[in-house]
Amino acid sequence: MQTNILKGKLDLEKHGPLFALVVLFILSSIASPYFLQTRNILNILRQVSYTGIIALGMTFVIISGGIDLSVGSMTALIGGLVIMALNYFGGGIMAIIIAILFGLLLGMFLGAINGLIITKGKVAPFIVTLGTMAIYRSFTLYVSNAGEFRSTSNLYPKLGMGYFLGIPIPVWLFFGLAALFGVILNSTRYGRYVCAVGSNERVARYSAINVDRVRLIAYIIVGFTVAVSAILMSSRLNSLSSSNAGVNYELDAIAAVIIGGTAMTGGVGSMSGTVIGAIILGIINNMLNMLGVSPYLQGTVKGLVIIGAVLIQRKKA
Amino acid sequence: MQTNILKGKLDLEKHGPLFALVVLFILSSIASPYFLQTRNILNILRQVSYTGIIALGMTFVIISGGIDLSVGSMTALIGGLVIMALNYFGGGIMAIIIAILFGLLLGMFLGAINGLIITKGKVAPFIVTLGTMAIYRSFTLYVSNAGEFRSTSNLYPKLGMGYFLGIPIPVWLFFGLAALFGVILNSTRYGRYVCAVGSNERVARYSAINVDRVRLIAYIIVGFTVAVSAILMSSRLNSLSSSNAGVNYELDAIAAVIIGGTAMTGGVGSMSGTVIGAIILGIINNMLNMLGVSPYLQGTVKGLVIIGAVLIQRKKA
Amino acid sequence: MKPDQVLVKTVGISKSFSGVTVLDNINVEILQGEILGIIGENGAGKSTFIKILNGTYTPSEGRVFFAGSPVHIRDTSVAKRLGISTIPQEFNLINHLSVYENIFLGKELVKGNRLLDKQQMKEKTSELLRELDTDIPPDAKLQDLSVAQKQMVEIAKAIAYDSRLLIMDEPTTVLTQHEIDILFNLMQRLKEKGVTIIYISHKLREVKRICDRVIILRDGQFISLDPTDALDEQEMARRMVGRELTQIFPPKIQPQANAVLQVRNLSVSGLLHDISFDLRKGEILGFSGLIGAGRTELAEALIGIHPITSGQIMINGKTQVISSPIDAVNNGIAYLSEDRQGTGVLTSFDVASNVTLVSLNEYCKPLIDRKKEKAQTEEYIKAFNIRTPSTRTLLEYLSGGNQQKVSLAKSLDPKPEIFIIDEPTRGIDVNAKKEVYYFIHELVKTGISCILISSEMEEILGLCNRVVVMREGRVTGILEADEMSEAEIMFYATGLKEGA
Amino acid sequence: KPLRIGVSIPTADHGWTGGIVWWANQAINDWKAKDPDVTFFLVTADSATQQVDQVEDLMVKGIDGLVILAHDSAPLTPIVERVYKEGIFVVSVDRGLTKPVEHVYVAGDNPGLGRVAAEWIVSELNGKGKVVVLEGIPCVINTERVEAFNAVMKDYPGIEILDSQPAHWLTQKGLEIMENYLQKYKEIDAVWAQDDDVLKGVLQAYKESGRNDIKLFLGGAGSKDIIKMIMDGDPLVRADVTYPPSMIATGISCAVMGLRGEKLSGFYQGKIPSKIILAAELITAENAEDYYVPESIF
Ligand SMILES: Nc1ncnc2c1ncn2[C@@H]1O[C@H](COP(=O)(O)OP(=O)(O)OP(=O)(O)O)[C@@H](O)[C@H]1O
Ligand SMILES: Nc1ncnc2c1ncn2[C@@H]1O[C@H](COP(=O)(O)OP(=O)(O)OP(=O)(O)O)[C@@H](O)[C@H]1O
Ligand SMILES: [Mg+2]
Ligand SMILES: [Mg+2]
Repeated sequence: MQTNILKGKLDLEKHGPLFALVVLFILSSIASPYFLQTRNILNILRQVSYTGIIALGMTFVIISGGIDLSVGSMTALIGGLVIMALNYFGGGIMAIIIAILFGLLLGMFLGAINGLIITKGKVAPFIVTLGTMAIYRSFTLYVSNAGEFRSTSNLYPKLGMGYFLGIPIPVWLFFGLAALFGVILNSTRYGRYVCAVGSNERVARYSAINVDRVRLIAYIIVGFTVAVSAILMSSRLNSLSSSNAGVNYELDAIAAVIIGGTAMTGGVGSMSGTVIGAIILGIINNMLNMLGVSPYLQGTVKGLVIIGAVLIQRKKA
Repeated sequence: MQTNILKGKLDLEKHGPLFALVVLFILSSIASPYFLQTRNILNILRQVSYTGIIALGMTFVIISGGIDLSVGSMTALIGGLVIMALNYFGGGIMAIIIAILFGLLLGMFLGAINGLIITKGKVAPFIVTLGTMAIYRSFTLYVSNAGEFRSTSNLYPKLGMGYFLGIPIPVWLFFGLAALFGVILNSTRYGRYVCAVGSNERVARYSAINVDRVRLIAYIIVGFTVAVSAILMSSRLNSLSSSNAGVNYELDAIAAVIIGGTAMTGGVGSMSGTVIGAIILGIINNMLNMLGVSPYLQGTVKGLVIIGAVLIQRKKA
Repeated sequence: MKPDQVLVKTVGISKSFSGVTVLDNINVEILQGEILGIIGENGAGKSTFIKILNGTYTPSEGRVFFAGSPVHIRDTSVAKRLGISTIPQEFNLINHLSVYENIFLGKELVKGNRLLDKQQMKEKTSELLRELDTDIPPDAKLQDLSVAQKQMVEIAKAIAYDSRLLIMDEPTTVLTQHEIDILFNLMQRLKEKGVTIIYISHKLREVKRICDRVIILRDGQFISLDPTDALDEQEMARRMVGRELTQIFPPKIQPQANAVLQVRNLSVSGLLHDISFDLRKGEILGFSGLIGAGRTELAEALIGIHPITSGQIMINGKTQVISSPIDAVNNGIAYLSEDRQGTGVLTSFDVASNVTLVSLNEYCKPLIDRKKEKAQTEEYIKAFNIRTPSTRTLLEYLSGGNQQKVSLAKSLDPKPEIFIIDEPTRGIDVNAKKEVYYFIHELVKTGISCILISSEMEEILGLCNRVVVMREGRVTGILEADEMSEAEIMFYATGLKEGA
Repeated sequence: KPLRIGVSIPTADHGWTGGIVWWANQAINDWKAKDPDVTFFLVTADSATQQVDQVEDLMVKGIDGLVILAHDSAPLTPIVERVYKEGIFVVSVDRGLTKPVEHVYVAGDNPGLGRVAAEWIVSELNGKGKVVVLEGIPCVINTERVEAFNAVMKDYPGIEILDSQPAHWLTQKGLEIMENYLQKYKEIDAVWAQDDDVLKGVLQAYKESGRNDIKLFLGGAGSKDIIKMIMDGDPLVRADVTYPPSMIATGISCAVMGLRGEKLSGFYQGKIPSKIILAAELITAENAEDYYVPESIF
């Protein structure tokens, strides 16, 4: 019996974010006639997929007890350099493939820089990524002279704007990566170690887990997801602004992770939660536009819904 | 003997931030002939005192295991409403006193809102203050129509611009509050409790500490410091922009706290460290201008120095 | 495998922390397939010694030979590869993970496709736990387990691994006789399979019973290594402390007739059912029971950690609502937690700050009076013989037993009227135990009343005026002094007898 | 015939964008009063990507016209192109798009702002003096202004530009940088702050320093406080260069007029012009009154 009750409690806790999403979904359908249109739903999904993909990587970092504030700047830097690479190689199909590979590697490299300073230098993740946030942005401004990166390829936008079976490509990637990362988190050693490290580093070390490597990999993963997102975004816009691409992505990504039920203190979390968290944020933004809330009061509504979405989970659990 | 060595180690750790400051100070004196001028030093001190005062309050919050992202928006809201109150009461000396009292109370009230949602609602501080960051900013925009708050008082600017014994008033308040808070942190029951709560909440609860109250008070304190800072700033300019006053203050304040040696995970920290952290940030900004570093590369330098300032402490300790 | 083969040999092992030598030139040979006891006072260096063997610390000097060849046990993963596993003194378990995830942490079973084989891990966990005769579900979250259950998980974790050397650092401090018997059976079986076991304990009777040979350490020095047959408990204690030990239990004092604490029909949903008892002034009231009997829960309900669903608590005849430890302290109730690092002390605080944490009000005027704090702490350091370099040393640098003494001092400092002590002598040495018993004796002499929760039958019989026996969250019997015996208590504890 | 018009602008993140929001609302209210058949949807975005999302949302609502002040040119171009191709009437304001996918383009004159500012400073200093510059956020607009400014200055060897630092269009930042300038340079003749918000901080720093060597201060954009100072005959702030946030209101009018097929009075063409560049006008004591809108927030 005890186990049952424990399980019952656990399930509710697990489904808290879903519950919040359902409530928001119902409210939105009532509030706006446009909300349930297929096109609108697809819009929302596509809109959330950029920060959503980053949030997936961020989930690993946060569960491992870290944080990454540099993802926004990293998005701009990677997106910009991918466009430069693309233009350099001529903009054809091969150029696109090379540029994408380059972008993904670059993302993992930038993530690894964060991870190495954090683990080898033993500096708090907040400080390291606050620093690299400034550094990555500054590089971006420098290479572009604070201007825009413009791709000359006609093919490149197909990727970010394209559809497959009626669903936008970014959405496929978002859900695909979420499924993959969900398996990694729940059913592989690495996933288990991430939770262990985030929950109690000392014990993890004692259990002969290579704590530094686990954390380093988490930052590499988030670098990878940033690269995916940067590629999708730069391809969708076929350009990228050096000064404001990716600004505040870190807040959106972290908010999605936490609304999704991952603990800020590390140790526990879920990928499905992060997906739901990202969608909740997307619906909020969509509804603010759809309902024409006064620009001055949008912040209030958004803030209230974010806090409310987490409060509702607590009350249920 | 062990005690001595243990103490020795502790002291080095404690003095890590100071060491970083000294290094930076020496480098700056060499790099720029203007750096050591009294006037420049006073400028730096005054410039850092606004976010520095907030960082003092933030130190309590972070030691208690929390975080407050709303301080920037709160600065704008309080500063704006203080100016409105001032204008309403006529701008005389009595009006100023009333407006200041009102501002301080408002700050504690806004801090208490954060604290109550966090403790009673059991929502992660990151989410709550991310939410109120949006809400407080939105209120500010709403009351001002996204414009500027302008004081009509001729007396009010005296406060923010004034000097006492050749030292600007904000600097006095910064150091005064730092001293006061240092005593509270090190030598009062409350200070001890803040560390206990941040270090292990369960142990604190079992030790008959009112954990919720301790955390709530920390948010009220940071609200108070935000109010002090907002009053000083609005008084100096005799006006306040609703849209960009206080933007990114949270990052500066948190960075100051952490560069000062307080652990992001809570439990340990010091006020003198925070003061030093704030000054380090101020020197960085000052030197970037003094040396005329390219605008595009300022971010790189700043990021490197922030990370370096913390790295240097680790190496020494 | 020859029984007399040497598995581990240490040559000149020394360890110092910040210049202080805590382990000095240890040369021992540990034989294949023996159970080797290590005993010594708190802070003697027992844990430090085994932490060198399992890679937590590297020795300042000296070398370790394993199975004949020199090894450099740089970290825990090297130890793991050599086949060394440890049941540590403090829990090394992850609260957010489930039981089976903890047991297989760092050695997960994977399927052909490299995904975790959860099914098999759960099955193996059930098997292991069945072998230990405990029925913890493999899926349960660790944070929902009691301290004793965690200890069983820790044991299962260590034996899940086919190790050649199994180190146990005080595994039985929170276990009752029943579990101890199970554990000893298991150790015997492992020994037969050729596993070498190092067993650290302050319970000399157990050491005598299970160990083949015993090492005695004092102040980091090697004192002796003898077959246990050659030593009796008195001799062990004498060598540990370096002098003769007198009578360990103080004489019992007759309590006064009036009850300071009356508990009536107290229930906590899912944990406690209909509990009633009286605590008289100046009494030491024992609480006995098996693992999971709910004694700790009862104590936690009394200090307001668990919300009471029905029933009343009366203090000095008046009904009181206690909904948090703050209310408890205000009503003169103090609690010594059995979970030292989980709820007892702050390891990142220094000794003095821990001691005064609950009673801090007494030291404020309004600033904290550090002199007074220091003076008071030094009194406890003297009274309990706490080994610490200073009152300002962080607790994480103290040995387990000394942390326990600090924890005791911390709960005592508010000068309670009712003192609930949960496993007070957990991990403290014989000599210190005696000091603690006499201290409690002095307390009750001044009219303080004690509830003593203990899994050590001797302690209950030797100290208590009466004993309450619990089973599955209920009181099954309350025994008066003349009815108290080990057998009688076990009857009630196992449910063979019932009714107060 | 009912009209549905979407208006997409950046969030009020500094004084000038605050002015944009205010003027957008102003124009919407004016048109609502004049023409009850027009419905407006106003959205504000923090970033280019958010703005793209919002334009998508507007399309779901089915709009006839879109007035957009793009956060950035290139990133918004693909989505506006989609809007344009769906036959929606597009008015792009201020920041141009990288392709001609709008029906009407209304903009301020960024290079003009730099040029007019430079010319005025040169003439006031008689071609000789030391100038410090406080730039905006490092971005395209800023670069256009600063480059035009420098291009003029190149022709006057007597003018020395001592320093040029980004003040991010923030008052507080302007204050700090000016403090540092005052520290660093013992002699300054003129300050170009590019933006009136920044100028306020600059003036504060100067006032606090107690120095009296600087002969003139020039901001930009034409905020009402600075215009007021000019009107009141401030000795140091004698001019300003417009970059009017009211351009968004003009853009909204263009959308309504374009969709309704109205033409401009005085124009002989059948349609409103497809490109409108609002001159960077120099405000001085003589004409300041014409530019002063006390109820505006900027
Ligand atoms: N990390 C450390 N830093 C400094 N001193 C330490 C550290 N760990 C242990 N010590 C000191 O080393 C000595 C031996 O500690 P150890 O834990 O080995 O004792 P023990 O014999 O296991 O005692 P107990 O029976 O209380 O568990 C103690 O005096 C302790 O204070
Ligand atoms: N946090 C918890 N949540 C749910 N059930 C719990 C929790 N802690 C303990 N329990 C359950 O409560 C019962 C009693 O716990 P516990 O083993 O601590 O009793 P005890 O008599 O103090 O035992 P011990 O002598 O080992 O200390 C057990 O069935 C245990 O599983
Ligand atoms: Mg020990
Ligand atoms: Mg117990």
